[in-house]
Amino acid sequence: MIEMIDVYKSYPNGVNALNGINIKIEPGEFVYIVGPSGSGKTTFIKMMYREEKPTSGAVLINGKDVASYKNSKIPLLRRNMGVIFQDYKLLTNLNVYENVAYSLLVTEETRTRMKRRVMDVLELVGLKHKIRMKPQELSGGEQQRVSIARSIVRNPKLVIADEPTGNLDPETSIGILKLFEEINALGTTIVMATHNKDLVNNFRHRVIAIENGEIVRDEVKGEYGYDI
Amino acid sequence: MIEMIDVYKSYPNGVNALNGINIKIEPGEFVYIVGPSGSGKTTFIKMMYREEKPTSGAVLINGKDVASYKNSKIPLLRRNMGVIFQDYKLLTNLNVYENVAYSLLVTEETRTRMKRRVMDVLELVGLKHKIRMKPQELSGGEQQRVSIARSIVRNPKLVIADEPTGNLDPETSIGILKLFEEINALGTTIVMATHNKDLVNNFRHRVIAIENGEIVRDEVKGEYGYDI
Amino acid sequence: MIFKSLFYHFKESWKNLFRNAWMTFASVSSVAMTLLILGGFIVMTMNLNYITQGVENKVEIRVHIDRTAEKDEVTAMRSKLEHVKNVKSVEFSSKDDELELMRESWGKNSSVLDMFEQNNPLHDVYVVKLVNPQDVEKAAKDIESIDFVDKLQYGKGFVNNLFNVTRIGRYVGIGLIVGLIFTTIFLISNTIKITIIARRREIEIMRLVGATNAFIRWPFFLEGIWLGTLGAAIPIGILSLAYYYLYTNVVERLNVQFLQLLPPNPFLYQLAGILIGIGSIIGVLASLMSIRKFLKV
Amino acid sequence: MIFKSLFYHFKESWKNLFRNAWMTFASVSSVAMTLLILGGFIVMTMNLNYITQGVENKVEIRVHIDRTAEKDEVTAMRSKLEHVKNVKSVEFSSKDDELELMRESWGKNSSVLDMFEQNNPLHDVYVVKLVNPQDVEKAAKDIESIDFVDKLQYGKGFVNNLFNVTRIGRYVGIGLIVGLIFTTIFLISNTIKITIIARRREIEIMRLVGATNAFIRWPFFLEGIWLGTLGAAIPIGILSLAYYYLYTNVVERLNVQFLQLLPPNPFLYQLAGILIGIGSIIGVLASLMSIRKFLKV
Ligand SMILES: Nc1ncnc2c1ncn2[C@@H]1O[C@H](COP(=O)(O)OP(=O)(O)OP(=O)(O)O)[C@@H](O)[C@H]1O
Ligand SMILES: Nc1ncnc2c1ncn2[C@@H]1O[C@H](COP(=O)(O)OP(=O)(O)OP(=O)(O)O)[C@@H](O)[C@H]1O
Ligand SMILES: [Mg+2]
Ligand SMILES: [Mg+2]
Repeated sequence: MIEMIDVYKSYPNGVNALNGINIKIEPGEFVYIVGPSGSGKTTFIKMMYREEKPTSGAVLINGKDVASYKNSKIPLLRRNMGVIFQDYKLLTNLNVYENVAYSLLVTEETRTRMKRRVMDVLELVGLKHKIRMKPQELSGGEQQRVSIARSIVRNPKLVIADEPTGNLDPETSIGILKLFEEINALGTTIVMATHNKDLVNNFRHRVIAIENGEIVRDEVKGEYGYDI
Repeated sequence: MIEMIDVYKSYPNGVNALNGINIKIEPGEFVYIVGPSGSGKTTFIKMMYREEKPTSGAVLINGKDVASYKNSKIPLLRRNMGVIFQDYKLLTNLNVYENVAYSLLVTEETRTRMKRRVMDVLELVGLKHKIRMKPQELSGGEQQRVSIARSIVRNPKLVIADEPTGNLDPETSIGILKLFEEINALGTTIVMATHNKDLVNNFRHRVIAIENGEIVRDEVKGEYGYDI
Repeated sequence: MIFKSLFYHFKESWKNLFRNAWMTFASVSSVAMTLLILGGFIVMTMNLNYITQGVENKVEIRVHIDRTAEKDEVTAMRSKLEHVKNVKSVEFSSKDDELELMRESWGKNSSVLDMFEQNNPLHDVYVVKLVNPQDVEKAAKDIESIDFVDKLQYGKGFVNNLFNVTRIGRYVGIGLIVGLIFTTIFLISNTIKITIIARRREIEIMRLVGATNAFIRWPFFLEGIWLGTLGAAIPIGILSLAYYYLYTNVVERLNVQFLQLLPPNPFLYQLAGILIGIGSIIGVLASLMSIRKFLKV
Repeated sequence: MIFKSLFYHFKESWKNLFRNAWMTFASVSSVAMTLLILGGFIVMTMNLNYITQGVENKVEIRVHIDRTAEKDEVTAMRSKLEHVKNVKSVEFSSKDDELELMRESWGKNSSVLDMFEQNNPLHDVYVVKLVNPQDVEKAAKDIESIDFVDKLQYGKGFVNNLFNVTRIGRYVGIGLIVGLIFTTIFLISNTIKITIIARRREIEIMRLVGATNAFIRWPFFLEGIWLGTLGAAIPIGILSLAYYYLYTNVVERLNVQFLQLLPPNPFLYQLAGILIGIGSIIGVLASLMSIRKFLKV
């Protein structure tokens, strides 16, 4: 599903965020990306949905190099995945319902099916009672859950989650992780960057550790690792 | 130092975020605020620096009701505290150094002392090498650390931290917590809302648990509690 | 595919006007102000032009016919006049007609003219109108050489000066209108651009969750139309009312001979068309152009 | 306390112009455009006013003195003329002076006048100027009744019409300038307000980290000044160059008798003052007014 070949990424300010990444993630896998703050996890993730292009190397999604996508075709790439951004990226003009529904609107879903689906995922993340509120009226964790709901509403084949539980209490975090495991069991690939040691250690999956833009560890059913 | 008497807070949209809070925090204390997502922790914190006014009840900081502050005097209240916001609130126009220095500038600190102090705190959070970068060029955790640096640069008597480690790896989180303990040892009061069970359980301090806007637990040297 | 969600875009663009209420107010009022200036200027220039034409058409050479001329000589004179270059029309006005005219223009004092009833001291006159009134001097020279011309009456130097001024005025007016149109376009698009730049984050997020450029553009496109038309409606209203009032009341009272305004009926509709056109087209172009740079994330 | 960080604010406000480069460009160019229109209009109206005054001052009644008048009768006539209401000045012009004048105005054809050298057929003339040229008709009537007045020369109906038009024109011009100034103020403040609203988050954060309102205001205050003055500098440059060119070249060539422009020297400086004043004051007011609503967090 995802393949990176010799991927390097330097930002315009000279930071080398990725230094030769080679990785292959098969369809249906559940992968944690771990590593210290600033090690390149978010950059790694941005490669997949083509927010950033690699400086060199190739990023293949379903066998197709994302760098080869024309600007106008990028949305089509992104429609096949659901992304939970580290900073949520909610539309402040829209309320909770509309934020989640927007993902379906862009694919021209019919209205009735859309409504049911949006209410379902909002129920899953426990926000069904707040559909009329704007993001600014939500707590940090609630915003994060809207972002999670939006990422899964399209039933994507790939969910990319960047620190999806940073503002959630352990109980809710576990709920979200179980949700991910459920959709993973239905065949969805999950790539999740996280600092949450408890989650990684209690729900064992493949663990890829990045440090200074390099993969330093790649374990099936791994542990969080960084013990202190 | 901080006293809340029968504090209620209803947001304009009808949400009752705080339902009768009574609490007293003495100078020099270290207090964790815990509780599920959306329980009212951030609202509780916003009361202290007067981003929100209580709907009823009194919030006393150093014996003075914050609601009584005239609009033009609020900045003076805020200068005596350092706040780490859940969403960082960095100035996107300014670079890392300037963001931290801004807190000192507003108090008309002299330039040379300012420079030394800013570099010192940036060193403490491990960002000395990124002083020229804009917030947008930083990883999530790096932004959070800039926000932490800004909150302590003024040597405030009170540090209020809202989920300060949500985007930090465990090692960095522990570093930040040790930093807080150090300045707490020097007499600074620390109030920290957090979901980080490991931190709360390993660095024991007073724990106040909030659920549905009410205080359900208040323990000296408490535990995170919510076991699953 | 696009039409399926057209209703959504429609609703969305309309909602956005209220969501960003202050921005909307600022844009619409700026558009309205600039179009008001432009519209006012168009009204002024077109009317000045009309007035000038009126004055030009009033330019006539009154050819006094020598009293000694016989009837057939007078007739011959007419055909000679008609053959002078630049002459548009020649009309005969007998000395009795002339007396009548004088009587009219003297109004209530005209009774003193009664004594001339029997012995009219005036001349018969040929009233000559010109194709190109600005060349009155040349035509006059040609006419003077015709037999039995007693005297010519027309506004000499002053008319000339007036023509010079109106010619300059016309060029300046056209120049200013063209300049103003560009300025208006620039100002409107600037305002709309700024409001959209303020929403760049929004556009970036839309791209990131898989919206195509076309899908993102639609609400902005429609918003541009609303802003433009709303902004045009205000000056159209103001200008129409003001012009109608001016036309029906003020001008009549002032009673200045050659101050005649364009009749409101086709004119105000044309004006409305121009302003709505500029407003909405620019609104649309400005919003499309300014979101373009955010559509590459 | 404020002055300690004045240098910081200075630097900061200047940096902000570059940080928000696009917004700066949009604001400055909008300010420039509106001030260009306003400035152009001021130039036009003030010159039209000047020209009109010129025309008005040229209004004179030429009183032809009866050839039979004796020397002392002519002298007596002068004092009578001077006592007529509304008369500003009376000047004598002998028939030889008149011939000379005629010679001048005929230019190269003036040699035909040589035959009059010995036997001048013209009249001596009193040239009467009026305090209030618009009441020329009334003064003429009064003068006609004086002894030894042979004939009066002055532009009758046309002058009257011209005065009506210029009077209206002057009111309209002043009205338009006042209107334009308000429009300009409105447009400029709108533009600056939008750019600041786009930065509301920034202002809120500043308040949250303990900046006083005064501290926050300073950079915005200075930014307003920069935007205003930069925006004014451009139209001042354009208008000055254009006006100077017009004044020195075009007008001379056109050689239209009564088209005289205000001399650039004090005029352009006054214009620059007005534009910079409006630009910067409005820039400042607009930024201060628009941050006010964000200063209550
Ligand atoms: N847009 C950008 N421009 C320039 N540099 C950037 C940008 N984004 C990230 N960086 C730099 O690239 C490096 C990797 O950043 P990245 O966001 O990938 O880290 P991360 O592993 O996600 O960290 P965290 O756990 O704190 O979110 C960091 O040093 C950061 O400063
Ligand atoms: N500005 C606001 N306007 C309206 N409602 C709000 C606002 N801020 C918070 N709320 C509501 O108040 C309740 C408490 O929110 P608060 O942010 O205090 O929760 P929290 O304990 O900080 O949660 P988290 O752990 O997710 O950050 C939530 O139900 C939220 O929806
Ligand atoms: Mg990251
Ligand atoms: Mg919170």
